[in-house]
Amino acid sequence: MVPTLVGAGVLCLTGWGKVVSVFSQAVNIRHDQGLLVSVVGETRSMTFLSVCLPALFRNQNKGPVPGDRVRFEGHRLVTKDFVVEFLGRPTWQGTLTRDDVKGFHASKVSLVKEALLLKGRDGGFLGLLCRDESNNPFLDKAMKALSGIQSAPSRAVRLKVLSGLVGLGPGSTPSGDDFIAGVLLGQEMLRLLLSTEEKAVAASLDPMIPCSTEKEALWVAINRTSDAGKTLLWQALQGHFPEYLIEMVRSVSDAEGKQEIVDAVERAVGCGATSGTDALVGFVFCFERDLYDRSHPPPLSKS
Amino acid sequence: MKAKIEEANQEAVSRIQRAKPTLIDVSIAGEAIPGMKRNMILHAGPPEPWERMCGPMKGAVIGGMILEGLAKNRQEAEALAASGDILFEPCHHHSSVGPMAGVATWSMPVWVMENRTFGNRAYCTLNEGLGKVLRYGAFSEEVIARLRWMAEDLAPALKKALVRHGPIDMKSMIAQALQMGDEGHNRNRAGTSLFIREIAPDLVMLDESREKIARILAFIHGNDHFFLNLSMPSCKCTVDAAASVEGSSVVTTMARNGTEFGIRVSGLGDRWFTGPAGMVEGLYLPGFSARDAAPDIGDSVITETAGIGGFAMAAAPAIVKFVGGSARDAIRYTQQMYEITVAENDTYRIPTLDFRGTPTGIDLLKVVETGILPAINTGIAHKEPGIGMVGAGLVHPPENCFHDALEVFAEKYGK
Amino acid sequence: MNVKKISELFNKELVVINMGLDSFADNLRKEEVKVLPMDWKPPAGGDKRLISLLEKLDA
Amino acid sequence: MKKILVRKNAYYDSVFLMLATKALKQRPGIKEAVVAMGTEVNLGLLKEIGLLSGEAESARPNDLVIAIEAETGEAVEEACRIAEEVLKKKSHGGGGEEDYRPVSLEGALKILPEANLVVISVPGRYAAREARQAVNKGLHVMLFSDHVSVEEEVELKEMALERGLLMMGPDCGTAILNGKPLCFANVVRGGSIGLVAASGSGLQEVSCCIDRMGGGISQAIGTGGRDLQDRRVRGRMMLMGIEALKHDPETRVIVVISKPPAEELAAKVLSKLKDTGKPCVVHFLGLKPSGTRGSMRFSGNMEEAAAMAVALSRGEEYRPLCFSLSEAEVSRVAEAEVKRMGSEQRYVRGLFAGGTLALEAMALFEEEGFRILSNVQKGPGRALHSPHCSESHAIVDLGDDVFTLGRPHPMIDPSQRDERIAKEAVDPETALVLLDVVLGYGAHEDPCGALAESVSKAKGQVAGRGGYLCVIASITGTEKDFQNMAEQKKKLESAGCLVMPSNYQASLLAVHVMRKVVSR
Repeated sequence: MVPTLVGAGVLCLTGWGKVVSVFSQAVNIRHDQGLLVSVVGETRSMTFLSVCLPALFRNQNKGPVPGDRVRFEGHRLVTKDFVVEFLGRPTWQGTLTRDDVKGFHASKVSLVKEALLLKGRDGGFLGLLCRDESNNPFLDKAMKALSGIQSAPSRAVRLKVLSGLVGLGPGSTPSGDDFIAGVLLGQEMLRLLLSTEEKAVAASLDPMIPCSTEKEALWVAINRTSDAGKTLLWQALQGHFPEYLIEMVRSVSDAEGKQEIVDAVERAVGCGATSGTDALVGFVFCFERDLYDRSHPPPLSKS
Repeated sequence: MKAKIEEANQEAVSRIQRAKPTLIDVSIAGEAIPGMKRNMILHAGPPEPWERMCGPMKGAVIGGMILEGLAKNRQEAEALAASGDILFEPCHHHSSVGPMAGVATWSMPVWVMENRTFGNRAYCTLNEGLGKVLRYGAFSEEVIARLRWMAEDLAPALKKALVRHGPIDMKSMIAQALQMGDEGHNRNRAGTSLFIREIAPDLVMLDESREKIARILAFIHGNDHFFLNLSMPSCKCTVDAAASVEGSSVVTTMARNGTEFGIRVSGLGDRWFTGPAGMVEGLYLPGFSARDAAPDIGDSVITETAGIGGFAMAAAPAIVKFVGGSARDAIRYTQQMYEITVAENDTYRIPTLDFRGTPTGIDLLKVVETGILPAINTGIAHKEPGIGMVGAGLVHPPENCFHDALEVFAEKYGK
Repeated sequence: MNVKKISELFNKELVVINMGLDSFADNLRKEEVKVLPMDWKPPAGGDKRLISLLEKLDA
Repeated sequence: MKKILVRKNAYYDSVFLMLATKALKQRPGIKEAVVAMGTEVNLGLLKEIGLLSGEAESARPNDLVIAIEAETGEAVEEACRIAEEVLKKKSHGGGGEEDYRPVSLEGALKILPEANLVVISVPGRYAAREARQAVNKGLHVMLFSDHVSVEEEVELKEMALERGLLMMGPDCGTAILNGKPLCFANVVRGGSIGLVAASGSGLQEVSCCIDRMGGGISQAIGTGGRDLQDRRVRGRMMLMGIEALKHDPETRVIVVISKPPAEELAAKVLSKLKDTGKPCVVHFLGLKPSGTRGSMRFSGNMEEAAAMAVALSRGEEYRPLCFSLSEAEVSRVAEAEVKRMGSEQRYVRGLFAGGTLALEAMALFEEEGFRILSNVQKGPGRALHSPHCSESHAIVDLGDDVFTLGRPHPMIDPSQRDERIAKEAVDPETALVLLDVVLGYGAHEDPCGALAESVSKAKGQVAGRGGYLCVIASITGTEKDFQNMAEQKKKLESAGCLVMPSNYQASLLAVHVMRKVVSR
């Protein structure tokens, strides 16, 4: 079978995996290294570790079942029923470019926050923005964990504090992981909005290596969460984000008016159970608490 | 041909089964190790010239020279190492093994292990403990000082105690350790305790100050890996007995020098087949990550070669967390190894597999046929000298050493 | 023509190793046959050269 | 009251997990309900709020942890029951629990040393090698894989012969050993009739007919299609199979099914049968029966082979019988079918999933002087110009490579045949569609469901043109097959399809109808 899109991360994988779950529009394969590769039906569910293969979902009664073995051969993926060839297929990075964010400025963050409070789903970390959700032990724990972050001396320390959230919360991707992914997304945007030499530095780094040494604590921590969470963070730490977040950033950047932002947020919130919400909370959190190192010039001067 | 190979493999494995590793003495490398010279430095893995050595190994070599008084400091040591006046040779070429950098020099104390069935011997230095230690490339004052103390106090005392006690049957001690949750490579807590229990009565009877004895016991007790340097030479003199069996495809050496992973095959004599040393998949100590890791290094993989270590993972569920797995995964690793081995060990047994023998005698042909590579438990060294252990986990040899070995094996024995 | 082994088989319970399609193993289980499904992989990863070497030694 | 459940290696959809949580929290008397992955922090949290206990402490990041606190024990139990239920319903659990699956045959034998048969369905270019290893280890082999070279087949069967082992295949789709159906096979009654067949669907048809007639099977050995056809293979497994049945005390009657082999090979087979000393039935597809020779009977069709065998197994006299209905009945039915057809409707179109069944139908029609075009016929004036497009009287084997290349076999996936039926319905000259349906393991779980739909569609379409489409089918299967014979039959009949008990009878009825069609 021929995919319409191939997440570039999949091309780096070799070895064996096993189908662990099958849904109407996604098949999750657990690579032996503990990363989840998803074969998905729609572009909007793409990630750095997904393959978009609509053909697979046209006929429900055929197709893989949990337990099936899958071989990753870099240029292709082989199951007992079919082969997916990647050669010559368009790849998908899930990275942000300067263009994606040029329309972005500080005032939009507060609009995103408003929209989020309006449309967001509770059960996860939404309460971090508004303290009116009760009976959510995860939330209380997250607040405690984050309380120290303001006083933290350096970004490294702040990220270490964050790493305490890895694996915390409900869902197959614990809320904490989504939240951190959101924070990292915010940082990535700030990086792009910042001075050019920093871009040069970032570009000079091998994409498979964490972009900044301050992220060590997180790299260590990702072994402590579920495969789904690990997979999300593994990508985010390398500057790759799920399509729905990329799409959110683009629409917010391009947005002319408030309504467009509300729509963009609503679309993102629709993703997963609380995943979309928690990621956006992290995103807003990143700007509000300015996790970004203060030594940099303030990035959000209105242009 | 097949029949011949199988016969040869049975012979090789039966030698491994019949081996009786026994601790008979504590001596000095220069006196005990065959072919040892004052200007010779033994290192882990396949042959490796100074220029190519990885950070930790260079550090250990420097430390070794300082310890021997061959050099006063790093600069002198590096100059001397590059001068060509120092002979670098693999431990394996001198019936020896060494963990991590595996550096052994003339005056270092060594365990003397004898295979009572075949009479061959194996040697290994004493374990220094964790943190800043020579085998991880550290050569600071404290490291040298500790090595001096080990040579002056620890080793002589152990030697005397061993004389009082008499030879120690390591095979049954290792077998016991496996019953107690060790696998003899990454977990040696039980073995270390067993050794203390064995030697303590004779140690305390020595005509030495209480403080000295206490420090010795405390030192051993404080280092779960103390037993590793006993299990390694035990395994070394065990598999050496199976080396050079004409027609056998059993792997009798696996070792890494931090740059290359090398294997030797019984039927192919002393020839090394090497490939790039891999990176270890595993858990990192807080504050460290894959970026700090040096490539796979050390002779400790001799344990897997002899059928324990990663092959006995099912015996040590406690350490599966290193490889991010459950107790079931541990069992799975061992079950996989049965597919690439010739026999099941008649002494080393695994409680969780209702005392099935550990997979023993890696068969080159089966490895290539199944594509299953030996599973190796191992520690992870920091890529910079002197920082020490940053984690532990699981690693596999590079496929190509087995492929290359098969080429030669088929060349030699294929009809 | 010696068929002793086949006669033995006819008088024993089938005990099957299934190499390939898992559904065959599942069906046999439904019929209460003792069956072990393999996680079959191409020998030597399908590398023709290596396979030929193994064959050479297999003779 | 508190309780904790742990699901090992659980991979659930988060939305589903959220719903589960809500479902639990809404229950009366529930104080707290946490559904989360067993990560360190989550476990730590559960500990803090005093919900952690027992096995949950050892949970891992990929385990699902459900912690429930309620006022009463009942409430807790109730909640747990619901949780269990919900999770079971949608258990996509990754197979962390399953036993170790060995990679190599040797590894498998270490785990299951008592194994005596290996079923091989790996890609053709590896199949021979694996089969060789199995034989070398003294194991009987069923080789389902095809695309194995004739040279390799000969070598494998030679090896098996030397060691006295079964080498069923390559390309052996079905067998029944010790009453256990292998690969594509039906669940049939045990008994005293032994089969050796070089044809998969042939073996299935005959064994099912035997079952229907109250007889039973001792052993049914497949040889693979080439065994008697290729001069190089020289019927090695056929002869060995016969020998094996000769020595099997359970087997009192032997049935051989195959396409007609070359003369000298046929002679070999017959003499082999002769020296078994057991009553035998021979069916060489498409050959007219030459009656009885000593202990040997020759059947003209597969149902007859079954009937002869059953009679012999009971020591009864075989009474030829071509229809389960009376002659009168048959012609009345045929009459009724033809009456409503349009004048331009004049061709039979056979759409088969089973190759042997197609051949049987073809032979029957040709006996009656119909010239049949087919994708499996060779030679000018016999082969269809395009297998995908019927013309004149045509019988198509949809199991042929041209159709199955890159698509599942029609026995597994009926959709292909549905399309073809629609195509035939468009052709104004189509008078009759003849079908086979094969049940049993390996076959589609509800073959007639889809088929019935497309049949009634087709009939409707033809009726719309003021014509009438006659559809006749047979079902190869038994009551014990998991698809449920009775229901399958009902589905077809409710679509206005005439369902006959065997492929022979279906074909024969078709012949009767077509005779009337052409004699209009």
